[in-house]
Amino acid sequence: MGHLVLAATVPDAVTFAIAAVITVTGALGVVLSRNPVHAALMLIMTLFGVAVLFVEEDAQFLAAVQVIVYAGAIVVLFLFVIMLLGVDRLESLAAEPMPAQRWVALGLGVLGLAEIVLLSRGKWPLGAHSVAGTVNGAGQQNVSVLGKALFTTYLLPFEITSALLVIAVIGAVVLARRPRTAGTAEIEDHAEAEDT
Amino acid sequence: MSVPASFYLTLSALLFSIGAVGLLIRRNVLVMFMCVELMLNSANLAFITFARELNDVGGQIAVFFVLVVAAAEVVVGLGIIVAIFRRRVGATADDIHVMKG
Amino acid sequence: MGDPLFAHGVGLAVLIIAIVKVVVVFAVLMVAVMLMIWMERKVISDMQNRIGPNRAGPFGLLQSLADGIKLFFKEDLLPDKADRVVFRLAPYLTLVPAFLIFTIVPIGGAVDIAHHAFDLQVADPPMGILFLLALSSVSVYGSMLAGWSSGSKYPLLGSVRASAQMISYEAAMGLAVAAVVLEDHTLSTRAIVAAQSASVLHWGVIQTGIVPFLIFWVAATAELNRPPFDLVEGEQELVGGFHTEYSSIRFALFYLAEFMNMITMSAIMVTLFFGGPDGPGFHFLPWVWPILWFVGKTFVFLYIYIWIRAALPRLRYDQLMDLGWKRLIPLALGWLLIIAAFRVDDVWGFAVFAGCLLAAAALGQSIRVGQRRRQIEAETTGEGRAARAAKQVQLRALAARSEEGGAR
Amino acid sequence: MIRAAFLIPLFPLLGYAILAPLGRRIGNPLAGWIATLLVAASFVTTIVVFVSLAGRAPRNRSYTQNWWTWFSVDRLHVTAGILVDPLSLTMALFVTGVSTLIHLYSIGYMEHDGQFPKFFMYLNLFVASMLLLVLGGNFVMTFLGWEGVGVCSYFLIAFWFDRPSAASAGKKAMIFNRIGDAGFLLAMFLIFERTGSLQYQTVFARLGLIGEPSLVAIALLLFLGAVGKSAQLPLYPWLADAMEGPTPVSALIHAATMVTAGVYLMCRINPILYRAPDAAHVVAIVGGLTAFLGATIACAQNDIKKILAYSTISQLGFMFMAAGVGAYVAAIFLMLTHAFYKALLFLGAGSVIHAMNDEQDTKAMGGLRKVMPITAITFMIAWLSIGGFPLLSGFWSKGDVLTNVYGFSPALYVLGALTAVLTAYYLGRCYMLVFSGEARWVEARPSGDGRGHGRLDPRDPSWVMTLPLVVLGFCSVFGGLINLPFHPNFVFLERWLNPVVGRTLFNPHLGTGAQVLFAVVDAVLALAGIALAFTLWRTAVNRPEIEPTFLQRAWYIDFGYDRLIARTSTVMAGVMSTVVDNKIIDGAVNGVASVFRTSGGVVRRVQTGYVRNYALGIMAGAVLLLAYVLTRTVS
Repeated sequence: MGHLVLAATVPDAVTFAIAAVITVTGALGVVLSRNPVHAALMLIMTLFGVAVLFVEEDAQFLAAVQVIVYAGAIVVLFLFVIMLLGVDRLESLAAEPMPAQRWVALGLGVLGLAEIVLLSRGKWPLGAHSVAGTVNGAGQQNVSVLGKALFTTYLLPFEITSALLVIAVIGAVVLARRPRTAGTAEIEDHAEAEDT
Repeated sequence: MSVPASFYLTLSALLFSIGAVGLLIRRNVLVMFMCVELMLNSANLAFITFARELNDVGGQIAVFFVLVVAAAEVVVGLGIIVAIFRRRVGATADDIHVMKG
Repeated sequence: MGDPLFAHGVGLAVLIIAIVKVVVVFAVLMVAVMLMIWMERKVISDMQNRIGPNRAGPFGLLQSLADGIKLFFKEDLLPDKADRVVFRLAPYLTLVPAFLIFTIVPIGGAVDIAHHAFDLQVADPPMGILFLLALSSVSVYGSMLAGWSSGSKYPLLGSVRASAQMISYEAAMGLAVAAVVLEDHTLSTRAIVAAQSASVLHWGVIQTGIVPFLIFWVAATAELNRPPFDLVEGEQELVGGFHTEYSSIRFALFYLAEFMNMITMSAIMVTLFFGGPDGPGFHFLPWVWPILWFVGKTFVFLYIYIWIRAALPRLRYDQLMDLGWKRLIPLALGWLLIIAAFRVDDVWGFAVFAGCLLAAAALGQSIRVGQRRRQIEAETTGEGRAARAAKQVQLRALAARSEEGGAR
Repeated sequence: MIRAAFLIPLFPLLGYAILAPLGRRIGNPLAGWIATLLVAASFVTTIVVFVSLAGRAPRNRSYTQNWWTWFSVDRLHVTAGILVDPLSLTMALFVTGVSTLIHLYSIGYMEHDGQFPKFFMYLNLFVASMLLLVLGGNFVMTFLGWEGVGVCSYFLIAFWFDRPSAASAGKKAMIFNRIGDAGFLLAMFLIFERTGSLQYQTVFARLGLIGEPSLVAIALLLFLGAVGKSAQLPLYPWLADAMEGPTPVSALIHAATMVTAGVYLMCRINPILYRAPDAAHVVAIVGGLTAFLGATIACAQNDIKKILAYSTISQLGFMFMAAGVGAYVAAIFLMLTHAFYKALLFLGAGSVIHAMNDEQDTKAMGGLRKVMPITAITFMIAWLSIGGFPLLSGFWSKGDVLTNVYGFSPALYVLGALTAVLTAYYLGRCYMLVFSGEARWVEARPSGDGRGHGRLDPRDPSWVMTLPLVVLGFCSVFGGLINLPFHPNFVFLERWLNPVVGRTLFNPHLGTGAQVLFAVVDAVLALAGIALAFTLWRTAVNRPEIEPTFLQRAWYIDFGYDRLIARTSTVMAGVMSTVVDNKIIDGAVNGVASVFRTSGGVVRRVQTGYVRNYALGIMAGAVLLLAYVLTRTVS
């Protein structure tokens, strides 16, 4: 591996730089674009940047899952809702009903950023390990390492997440369902007719 | 060991701050939601970085669970948003302040 | 493991080879698309007992090229209400994933050029199959944003349909792919192909017991918005679907992407279920035979797609959703469980098989009950009420008439 | 067989448990019979236990039965259990016996009452409590019974709670008892503090650990409890008012249960009194004064039950006097005989009241001897007995007390002797007014008067009511036989109780001649009282000169209490409610409320309802937390 490290440094650095720029640009785009659909697109950009960074950090499986789940499902859902509700009109960023909010928010954001950056420079006790095991087993693929940890050590949390997902699905169905009571049905129909 | 971990962490911090500020200054509920996703992603990035730094797959596991929870959260959150805005026009968070003191 | 190209670090030659691979694959794909369009028109014409394109070039072979040139020089229309950036972006968002998916398809074996051994495959990422799933889920955006950005009603409806359809069938597709992964123990496409190479009996379609293949096929067809799942562009309802407002070169890009996607999906099916470039080889030009086999198998699927388009009518939207959610996903899930159980133990396998049968029966019953309830609800609330009101009017009229008669 | 002792309190408790939920459904006569039979079963059990205890050698006549650990806190371990010894068993014996008769009588007496089952439910609980009190193996068990008796007395005195006088009489009983209970509780605390136990036997074994001042304090505090429960000076007025309850209740309270509890307690703690003679003297003096006071008041009362009530107070004073001078056997002996003739008197009075349609004024009676012969005869027996007519039970028991008191203090003896004369006198007056002379009730209650009563037709009641009268009359006549003086072989009761009280018993050691002399004196005193009553009241109805107002008003003591305590308390309560409660407490509460309201009004603005503001708060918190972490790590 000796010479490989040196050889791989430049491409890695270049990849990181590009991905970082994409990520940050996307994030700023989410915050600054006036149209929610554009914001969603910018979010996808960020997600891809993060996925690339995941690959850079030997988390290929999570990179793929990131794209599948986030880009493929979550943002699609966002877009769906935007289109369904017809809320894709522009939001005026200049007008702010709560004047202090924006400046305090910006101040807090900069302050928090500065703090985290300072903290990331600090020396951290990086010796603590979880019970999960190592990322780079001898000749093992990322997905098998992850899978083993997930289905042995973290079996119970994993099962609980399945329950969580079921609950979420049921909750979403209940929330999104139109109430089918005799009284409101007519009103709703009426409202629908007006909408379209 | 190519790019130092502090770079990743700084990027993560930047992402988090942008997300947080976005959450605070945007009024569109959906965009606010997206900003929450940004923050989650920054946390994920930090997790992965530490996982690599410590050679510990626990960080990746955490990210996995964050992804699952994020999916569930978005599903329910969007359900709520749809339920609320079925009766209203705009998607502005400031319109919903019935619960004020 | 991995492409032997990168085994000795990344040099200039390696970089050049990689770029050349990309360019070659792209060029081949473009040509294949052109031919594919021509073939579709020709085959369908034959099936419908007409001649089809026959003017440009021999047998009309250059018809597609001519169409392309024509489209390229047409006026580029941009609707007034459109979202300019997204409107321009959308066609590329459909095209790029289609091409990218193809990059993970192993076209042939390894070759050796200028002392650089490399695989006949643009890239072999360790998460190859997940890459496929990721990109196929991303490909939703193209049609979705195209419809939305047009700022027009029909394209929007078409795009919402398209994205709903794609999301619905993605789950079934992923589960079908998972069956293959379960059998072959790997996510890399090359390794999957290698695992199937021993004999025909090791092909995925037989190893996984044909059902995942069928599911994948149906799901892929739906993902492609090919007939009989082409509701996105149901002309009667939606004019031209999400690309109604598109014209000239952007429209061409959509068209290109659709056919490229078709080729890509056929190639993926070949890779996953039919051993990819696997087949009997000969000593004469050994690297050619796998390519030939691969192309031949892919061609069969392409032909079948055209055939289906000519043969089958379009589904209704609710039928589409029912098929996706109530048939394919439970079936794929159950089959995956059964395969997994058989990998553990035969006893477990049969037990799970029985359990899945029971679950299927329960599911079918619950679906039936739900349908009946909805029917009753509809009768009592909507149509039923109207019918009753009409009847009452009739009765009242009758009574009035009889009164009149009595008065007379 | 002695192990069946736990059944003694259990039977009446069972009756309560049955009647409480089901009484109304069981209905009128049956509920009474169930209650009566259960108490009778308890009586039979007591006899059985008595026989087996008597079969033991005198030294071993003590049996402790621990049921379970009631509660256990640090050093304090209280067991639920009973102590069966001659003293407690004697008490149990007459409690169950007399209670059985009263139960039986009540079936007839309460016949027409709408709350018949409830009455028997209370009676059963009353008896059960009394038995727990008597048999309790430690102070806490006794206290449990003590409180149970108190509560039941409240229920029963205020049984006809729709009458304001009954309701207030119940409250009065409760309040006076509470004062005594406080003394009992404090005594228990002190005992536990000094000996580390509340078990009778343990405590008595460790008395050496306690200094005399503490012993005196304990004894006096317990005596305070006894004063409350047994209606001695100064806590006696409740007993007179307790006549508001149904007459069988009065009989039960006066004869068998409740008021005797105090005397029992004094006898129970005889080792303590023995070591604290100052306290014992207080007991004796208070007893003597109460006896005299009660007797004088009884001389001027007109209400038949009031006469009997003050008579009880007076007799209880005798018992305390005996206990105070260390003559515990005499106290118990008097208590026993008193239980017989006082129960008889009350039941007889009840019969009269019943026959007179709830008329209680003796001045409105007279001449009932002819129409109610059994009642009249038994009442007369009781009168003669309590008055100390020679050879009747009261003669022996009262003589015993007086003999012992004389050995202790001749002054107290004179007081006692005077009281004895008065006792024979005022009950004679009562008898004369009720049973002899002219029948004043015919003209006093003409038909169709305002009260809606018809012409009275008094006669002896049914057998369920007369049977107890006869039985009790028999007992009143021959009850003295259990402890005749003159010869050591005759003193059954004394020998029986010897294991419990023997070592602390005061014994004047009189020769037979002196005893005979005392007996003669007693007989003379009794006959004098009887003769006085006979001559003064045989024909007369009103003699204001010997019925002075201050006696009729009971020395104005109750009146004084009312003025001194009740009125001042009311005034103080008024001050409290207007000044302290309205201004200070309400002010504090309202002040706190207004502080929160004001601060809430200010803080309320933080809750804007805007999600983004809340998010801003969270963010600020996160930044602060990070800053804290930063100060901890970067150095």
